[in-house]
Amino acid sequence: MSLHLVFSSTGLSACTRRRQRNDKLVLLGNGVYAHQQALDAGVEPADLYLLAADAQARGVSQAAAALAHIDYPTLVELTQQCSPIVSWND
Amino acid sequence: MSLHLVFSSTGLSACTRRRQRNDKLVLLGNGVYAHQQALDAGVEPADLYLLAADAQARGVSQAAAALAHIDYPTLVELTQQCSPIVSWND
Amino acid sequence: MKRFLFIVSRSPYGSSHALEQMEAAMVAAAFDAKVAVLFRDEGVWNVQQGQAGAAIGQKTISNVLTALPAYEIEEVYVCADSLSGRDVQTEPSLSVKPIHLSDQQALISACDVVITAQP
Amino acid sequence: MKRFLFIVSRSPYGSSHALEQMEAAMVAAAFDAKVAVLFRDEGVWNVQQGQAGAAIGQKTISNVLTALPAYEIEEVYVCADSLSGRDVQTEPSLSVKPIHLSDQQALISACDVVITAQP
Amino acid sequence: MNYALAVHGAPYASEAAEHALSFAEAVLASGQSIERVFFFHDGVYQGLAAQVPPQDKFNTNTLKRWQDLAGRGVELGICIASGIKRGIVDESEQARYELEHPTLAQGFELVGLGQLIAAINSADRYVEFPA
Amino acid sequence: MNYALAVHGAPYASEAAEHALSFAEAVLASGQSIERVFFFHDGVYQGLAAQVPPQDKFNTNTLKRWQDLAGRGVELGICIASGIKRGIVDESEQARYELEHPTLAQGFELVGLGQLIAAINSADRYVEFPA
Repeated sequence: MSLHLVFSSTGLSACTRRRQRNDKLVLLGNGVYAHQQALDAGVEPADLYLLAADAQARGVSQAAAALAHIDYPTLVELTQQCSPIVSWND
Repeated sequence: MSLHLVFSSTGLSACTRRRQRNDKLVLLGNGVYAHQQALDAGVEPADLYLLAADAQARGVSQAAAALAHIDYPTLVELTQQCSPIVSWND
Repeated sequence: MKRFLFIVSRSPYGSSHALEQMEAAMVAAAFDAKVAVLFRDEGVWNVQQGQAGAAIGQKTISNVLTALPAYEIEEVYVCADSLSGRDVQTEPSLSVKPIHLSDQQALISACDVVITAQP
Repeated sequence: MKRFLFIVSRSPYGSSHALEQMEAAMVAAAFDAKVAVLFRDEGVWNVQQGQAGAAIGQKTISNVLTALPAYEIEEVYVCADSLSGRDVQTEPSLSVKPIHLSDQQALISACDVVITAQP
Repeated sequence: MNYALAVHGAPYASEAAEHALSFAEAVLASGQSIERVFFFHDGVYQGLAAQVPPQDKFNTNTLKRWQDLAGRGVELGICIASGIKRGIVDESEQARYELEHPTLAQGFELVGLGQLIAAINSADRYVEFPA
Repeated sequence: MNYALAVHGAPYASEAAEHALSFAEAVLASGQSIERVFFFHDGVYQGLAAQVPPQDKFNTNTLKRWQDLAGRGVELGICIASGIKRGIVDESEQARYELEHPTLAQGFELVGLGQLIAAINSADRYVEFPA
């Protein structure tokens, strides 16, 4: 199972078209703005994570409250569970 | 009359929605790939220019042969004729 | 005195470019220039409510924007077209005006200088 | 030995990132790694015919790509989806294979390491 | 006409230098003048001293082209706020912040954002070369 | 597990440093190891010596965080090809190219692309922080 690190909204489009079903996906940086776009593209809520600090800085924590907001230790755990780890930042 | 300097294909979309009819438009750098997109967006061929060196480097001179390919002295002349000069590089 | 337009097309925090650009806008206004600001595309996220830059050790850009009126920068626009399709909740302490594409065309043409910060 | 995939999503010349990335691919291959390259989105312009980097004082990237087989990099893919809608004429001296999105999914999953260079 | 130019892109990450230099050279060749080139955002890296140009057949030495422009009287102003946080410092900033060495290339100077606005106000045209 | 990390973004132009540093600190805190952090493309500017952090209430000193990581035994390798053309040189490259001053910050070293591949081959995971 791959882990996709998504850093932007255009990166998300590039990613969702190339990910396997059930690959996990973390939104970081400007990627956190694209939480609804990720759901619309068919990513299962259970496979979708936001970096909590980045969502908080940008004021999108509340709008994305239904999703899993993670810290760095949890991100490290995800990278242990998955391979390869692919970054998307078009 | 404004002069729009367009450096990318996404920059072109942002520009064409915000330019006045008959504003001139120069494609530079990666913007030269978007010559057909510019015509499709309704830019008149007479208002559309490509920086010749950038088109040549990228191998799109031939495909864009119907348009005006300009050098830097001509670009300088265009900047004298127009104001403001707006850069687009989304 | 010239009329300046600063176009912000990038969201905040991902880079410091929007912040640096607002510093330039304030300096222009301090020089008595007539200054307008337009947020478009991903740049509209700069006016989002509830930002907290401290979470990542950065200045909160919406707080910086509240200082614009003190610099007599009253024309602060947000592209209406860019707002639609993004779930932006405008920070209530900011007085920003939605502006349609056709009015943006007129705005750009009416300015002497357009300063951007991209990509 | 690990299987590497280099994903190139940027067109050449605008920055040196695609070129630097191909240098990394060649080094990986020189280390006997199994290396594949995928050009997607604006990156597909790297394989355009008739490039002449000398016009702007740069190396011609399509010439650099012709060296890939010498490094035993045989899997060079171009995203078929990205090709459609762009008027790319593939340089005939390059042996690149169009690849569909579903096969890209499988390709990524099959690799140990994915190296990109963005934006 | 008199031009104010701005460079927002770093070397190798953008074509800002090639575009701005070729444009500036054409401005001067046409007998017109340049009030100032202002380096802003990542453009400040254009003024980093220790750049070693690639040893290929093109021998493109962008830093030298900037310095030649300075030699023809064009002022190359690096935004001091953008510059020092990124690590572009002249001798005076090096001393102020007790850094080991200055990093600003010859021909460039650190100036405030006010010098961007002043240049634009003095010039007939403002042309910006993005990242 | 053992990690190879890559940083592709410059300070202030990207969040690559904040992301990579926080990730690396969490890796070490969890008792795992980092084979090497490799700075590639514009990421090499992370190792520029003279960066002066903004004097605001956050006092974020990214360069110091990198150096603290080096102090804990993490190797910070700057791609030599990407670095010297952009102006990041150590004393040996400074001497070779007859430049005035070195510009590489303490705690970093210039290494070849082979060291990126070697780190990836030794590591269990490769994580890349883009521009």
